[in-house]
Amino acid sequence: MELLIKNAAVFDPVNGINGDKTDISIKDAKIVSKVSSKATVIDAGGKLVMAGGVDAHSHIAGAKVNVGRMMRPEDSRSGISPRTKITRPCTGYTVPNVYAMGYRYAQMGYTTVFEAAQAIMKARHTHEELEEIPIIDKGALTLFGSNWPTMDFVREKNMDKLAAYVAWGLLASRGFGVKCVNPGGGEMWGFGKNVTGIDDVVPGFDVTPKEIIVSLMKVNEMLCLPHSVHLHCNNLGNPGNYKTTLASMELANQVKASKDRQVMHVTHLLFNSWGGTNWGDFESKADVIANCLNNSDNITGDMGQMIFGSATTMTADGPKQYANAKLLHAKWSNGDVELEDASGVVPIYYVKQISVHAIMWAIGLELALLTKDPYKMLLTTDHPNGGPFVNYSEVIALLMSNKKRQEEIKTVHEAVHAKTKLPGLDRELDFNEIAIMTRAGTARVLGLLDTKGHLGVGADADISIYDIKPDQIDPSIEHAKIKSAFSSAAYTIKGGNIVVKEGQVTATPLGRTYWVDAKVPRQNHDEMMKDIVRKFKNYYSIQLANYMVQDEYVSHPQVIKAGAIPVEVN
Amino acid sequence: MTVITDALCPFCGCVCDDLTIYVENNKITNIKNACKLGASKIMGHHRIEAPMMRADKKSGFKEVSYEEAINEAAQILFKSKRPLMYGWASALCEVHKKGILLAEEVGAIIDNTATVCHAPSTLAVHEKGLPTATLGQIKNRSDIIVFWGSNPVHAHPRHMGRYSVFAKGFFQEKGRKGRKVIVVDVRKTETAAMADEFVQVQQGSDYLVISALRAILSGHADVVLGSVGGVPKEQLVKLVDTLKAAKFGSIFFGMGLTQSISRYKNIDNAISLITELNAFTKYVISPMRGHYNVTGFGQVCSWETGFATAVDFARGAPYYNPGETAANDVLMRKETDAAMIIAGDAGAHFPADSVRHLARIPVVQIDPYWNPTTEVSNVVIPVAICGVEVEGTAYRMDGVSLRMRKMVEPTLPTDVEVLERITERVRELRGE
Amino acid sequence: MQIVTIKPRKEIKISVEAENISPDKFGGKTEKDIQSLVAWMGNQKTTIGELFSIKVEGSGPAVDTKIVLEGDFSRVKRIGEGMTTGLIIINGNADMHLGAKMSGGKISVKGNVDSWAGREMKGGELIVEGNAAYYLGAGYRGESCGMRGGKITVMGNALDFVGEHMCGGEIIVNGNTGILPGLSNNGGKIVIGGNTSRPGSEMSKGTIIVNGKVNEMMPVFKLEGDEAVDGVTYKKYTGDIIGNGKGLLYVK
Amino acid sequence: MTLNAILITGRTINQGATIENKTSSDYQEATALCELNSKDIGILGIKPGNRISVKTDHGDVVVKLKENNGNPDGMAFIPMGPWANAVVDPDTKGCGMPGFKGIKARLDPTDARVLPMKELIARYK
Repeated sequence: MELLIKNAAVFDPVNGINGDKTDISIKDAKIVSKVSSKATVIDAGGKLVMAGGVDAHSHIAGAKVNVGRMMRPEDSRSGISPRTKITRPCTGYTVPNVYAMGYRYAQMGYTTVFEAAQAIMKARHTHEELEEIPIIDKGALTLFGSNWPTMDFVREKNMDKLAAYVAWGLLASRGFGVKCVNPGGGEMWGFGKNVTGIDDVVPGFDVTPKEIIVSLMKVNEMLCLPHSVHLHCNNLGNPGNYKTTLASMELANQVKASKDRQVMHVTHLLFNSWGGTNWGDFESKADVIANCLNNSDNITGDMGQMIFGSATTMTADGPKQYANAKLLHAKWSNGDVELEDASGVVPIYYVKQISVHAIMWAIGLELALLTKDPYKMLLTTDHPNGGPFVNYSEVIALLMSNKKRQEEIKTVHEAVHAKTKLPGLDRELDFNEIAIMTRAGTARVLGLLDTKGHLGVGADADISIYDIKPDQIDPSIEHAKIKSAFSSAAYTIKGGNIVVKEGQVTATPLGRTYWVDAKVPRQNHDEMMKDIVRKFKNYYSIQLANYMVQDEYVSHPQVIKAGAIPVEVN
Repeated sequence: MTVITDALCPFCGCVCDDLTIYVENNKITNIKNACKLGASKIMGHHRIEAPMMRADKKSGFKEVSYEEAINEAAQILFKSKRPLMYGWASALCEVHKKGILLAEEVGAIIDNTATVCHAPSTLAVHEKGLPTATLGQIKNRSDIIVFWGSNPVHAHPRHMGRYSVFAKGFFQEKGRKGRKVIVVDVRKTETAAMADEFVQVQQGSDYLVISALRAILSGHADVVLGSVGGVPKEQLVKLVDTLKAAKFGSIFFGMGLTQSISRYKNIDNAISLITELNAFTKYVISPMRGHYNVTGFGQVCSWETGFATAVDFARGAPYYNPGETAANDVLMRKETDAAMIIAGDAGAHFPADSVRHLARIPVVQIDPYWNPTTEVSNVVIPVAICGVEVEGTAYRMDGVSLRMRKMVEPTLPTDVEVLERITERVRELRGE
Repeated sequence: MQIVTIKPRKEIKISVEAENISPDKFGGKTEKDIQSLVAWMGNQKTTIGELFSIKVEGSGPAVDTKIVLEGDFSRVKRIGEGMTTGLIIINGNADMHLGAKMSGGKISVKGNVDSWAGREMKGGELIVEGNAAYYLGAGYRGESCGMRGGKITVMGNALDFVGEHMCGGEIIVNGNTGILPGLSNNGGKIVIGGNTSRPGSEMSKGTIIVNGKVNEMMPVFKLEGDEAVDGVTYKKYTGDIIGNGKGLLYVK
Repeated sequence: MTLNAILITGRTINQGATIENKTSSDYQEATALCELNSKDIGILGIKPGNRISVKTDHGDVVVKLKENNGNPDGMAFIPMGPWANAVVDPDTKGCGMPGFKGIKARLDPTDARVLPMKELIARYK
């Protein structure tokens, strides 16, 4: 199948195209240099064209998301649309059903999304849901931060066995990267406790979060994985936690990246850039965190932007969720996973007139505006913790228009003036920078730049066309038009197929599931497996033979090879 | 002879996965590690051999081809204005996905056996959430275990050995000796007989007893006057102190709470008790799910339709409201004009009024075994046995997803094949 | 003034969803317009005209529209859903979700109503001369707020969960109710003429007055003493004390 | 002599072991029975193994008497199945779950036979 997109106002930061009119040739799911005359032509008519959106952190599939659905029939009934000839029925707003996940991302021009966290023991469930999410390519980050094997090998300072365990864990869970959530805290939540900082010792395992973070970074680079360690810092959601975040980011200097990307990605920084000591003196420290990012070249982050209205917080940070539920008098689900991690799900409603919420909202935007290089601050809402992903266009419009920000600031609690720097920030991001934060940057952070996030020859033919002419619009003034254009793509093309036209889904092919097959020396694997076999014999409640995700659960795999190479430890 | 190790049991919510199955020329000859329930199902029983049909319920069945039976099933569902598709719990998740698609196509209500089992627990989760953990967390850490309105000796025979009371774990090396077991029930069951403490409550008073415990826990013992639900106040106060002293407490609950007066509020109250106990120490609560894959239907139905049970597709989009859209709701109102009963036995497990209505409408049964539902069916389509002859996904009572093994080759079509062919036929009837 | 009389053409056994039977949808409409409004019977999409005979007298906006339902509507759901104004008179029974989410206008029922009558009501008035079933004036599954305003009066009895998750408004049941009236009450007022059981569990605000007998009191209320309300002396309780509830429970 | 009791229904190991074999006599043996404690059996004036009729507002059924001294006074237990469900409360109380526990029942000795499964269900046709 051949396709030719003409007269496209292309923003492709990776290939240095900054809005100039170009043609894009597509043949059999790939971008090529030219096509035959038989190609179907789409005349973009000068409209904005970018690579398909890439989302590096979104809770779209697995046990947590499904607990959210079971807890919130009131959410499921709020986003219902009946089935059509092409689409299955859709439900939900903060926790959509699997079909709505695929359709709604595609309608926004997104074509690749990564589930933010899966425990290995529950990965089969994650993949069952990924298998039913239509259109988008996808993958899942596997939790390692509180796993008993991780902590044992970190204590033994045995990086070979830890690297073997991470490689095996990615195979067992068909995972894409290493996720580290409130390291050590998941284990302590097993008895209702938590770590308070990166130097606390985890009882029964005699390791600290610092050692866990550094060790996981080392083995991540030893294995030359496409993505870096994806870190959810300790102390999330507590006033004054910016100090823990800074101390955690410091650790990035202890390991050198094995590829041309960051060595640490710190996720949903909105929840980890908090100053003050309590809810009374709570304030933003986004500037300090942004400054740290600006001064380092081996760390990236993502916003976790908050959207006012209904949201559902879900995270492996079990202790945080218990505290949240108690604070909010909200319904609370908890999901400890034996030998691996914790999790919690709590609905929340963000209100403009609540000072803490208004400050949180401002922190997310400050992070994006104060971090100079957009490659270092990806656009996410930590869906659905900050808010549902369908609101990305709201975030884009806010970042591109100070006028919109000032209008919004008038409607929120005035604490944003005293407790954040947002009102004084007049930076307005352009289409190029937005393309970095939503495509190029995310693909680079994930280590997928060879095929994703850009429109050069050889890239996957994932393309989105938006109904705005970049040279005839002033995003600062016409921010409403920016918002509506980015919320509903004129065209979304996935793997060379037109899947969305004028915001309507026209085709629902199944995307591929990315996972990483990392090879380690045989004897390291065998040595590590001795420990794993013992743990299954004594402590797991299922047999080892029934633990690993089978092939039947990844029907369209995209396997990325990786493997152990010696890494410089400075 | 082939030997299958680490095989999974397709009977109850424990889904024990350490069975050894011995097979000789496609026959299971011996099983190791299964309890009486698992062994009975895996060793197998008399099966319906071929599809059969009859026009009226009183006459005998006539053997027919799969083609005829499937066509008749499709006709019944296609013509129906208010079809019910019930059962699912003894089938694999792959079957559930086909069932939900077919329910969408014919505008049916789809509901599973949880409607007479743990559906009230789902309603409780809507109100309070569910603070729980995988069974291994309890095995490794729990020092206080409570069975409330649940009788695992009879319903989940290996639960106490593999996951709770007797299981040895990382922080619980001594197993039974390191644990305090409390049973709360209206009668002294065999499970109560082996407990350290048996709290006997009057039938139907669980809601009041739980509220009393919560009042005492929150420092308001003064409002609890005299005994509650037949339990003296002193015993309640002592019980709260015992619970608070745990390092990791876990409460397992069953039909004693879900089927008694106050229904889902019994569980939602127990969940609040657990949440409030977490202010003192670590506590989790976990439902003792009956069928090996009733949990699986709730998971698949939630990610596909946004709701876990009782989903009404009449208007082309999922509508959920137990009390209005659950199987016995519509049967009691005599609204259903056709039903498909698959991998579940409404004839045996529904109240008489519901079965009486099933006896008056066209019923399609898809099941390996002859049972009371067969007695009220018009079209009967026998299928292979999930988890024995067909491999696929099931979800354990604690929500852990597992893949069931194929132990022997099937001799009959699978649920998936039958449902796919019915769906195709419905589309043909609709002229697609 | 516009009067619309509507009557089932034949007995309805499979429940009909008729949220379009509402002054807001009939006001200012011709008979033909009304007949073409959508209704559902089970999974069959049909029209009001197919299922019901319609007679329209006079014309006028929704506020001046009176709909009179003759015959048996006990299998017709969601009548008056979301109505903001106007009047519905039901001379027989009505099925579930009568007047759900109504914010104005009035519904008066001679017979009985099924469950969820007045669900998530914001305003307006619902009067039932017969009995009500479960979840009278209650919320939807998982919502923290059900009825927020308006008034429901039931002359007969009601069953379990009256006013569940009420945040405002008033419910009066002259007869008995089932168990757990005023469950999770967060600011509504419920008056029960007859007997009830387990009232006010998980109450945080609002008032419940019981003039008959309470078969089972929840062990979560603090007896404050006697107090007269409208000239009648009650035992006054506050609770549910577990969540430091500030609800008021008056029992005769 | 009549005994008024509160009926509950639920699983047993034998009911479970025969659940996929409901046409068998084993299933009937396992589920067409009612457990009472010895004191209540005394009130009925008959012995375990004899037959009793169980009547509720919702139906009637004949089952075999079995002794279980775990039951408190006035509590009857019938294993879940078609015999129990002939007399349970169909009302789903607005939540979808019928009343399988806590049903007022009248128990009387009887000579009537226990209907086998097919005949029991045939009553509904």
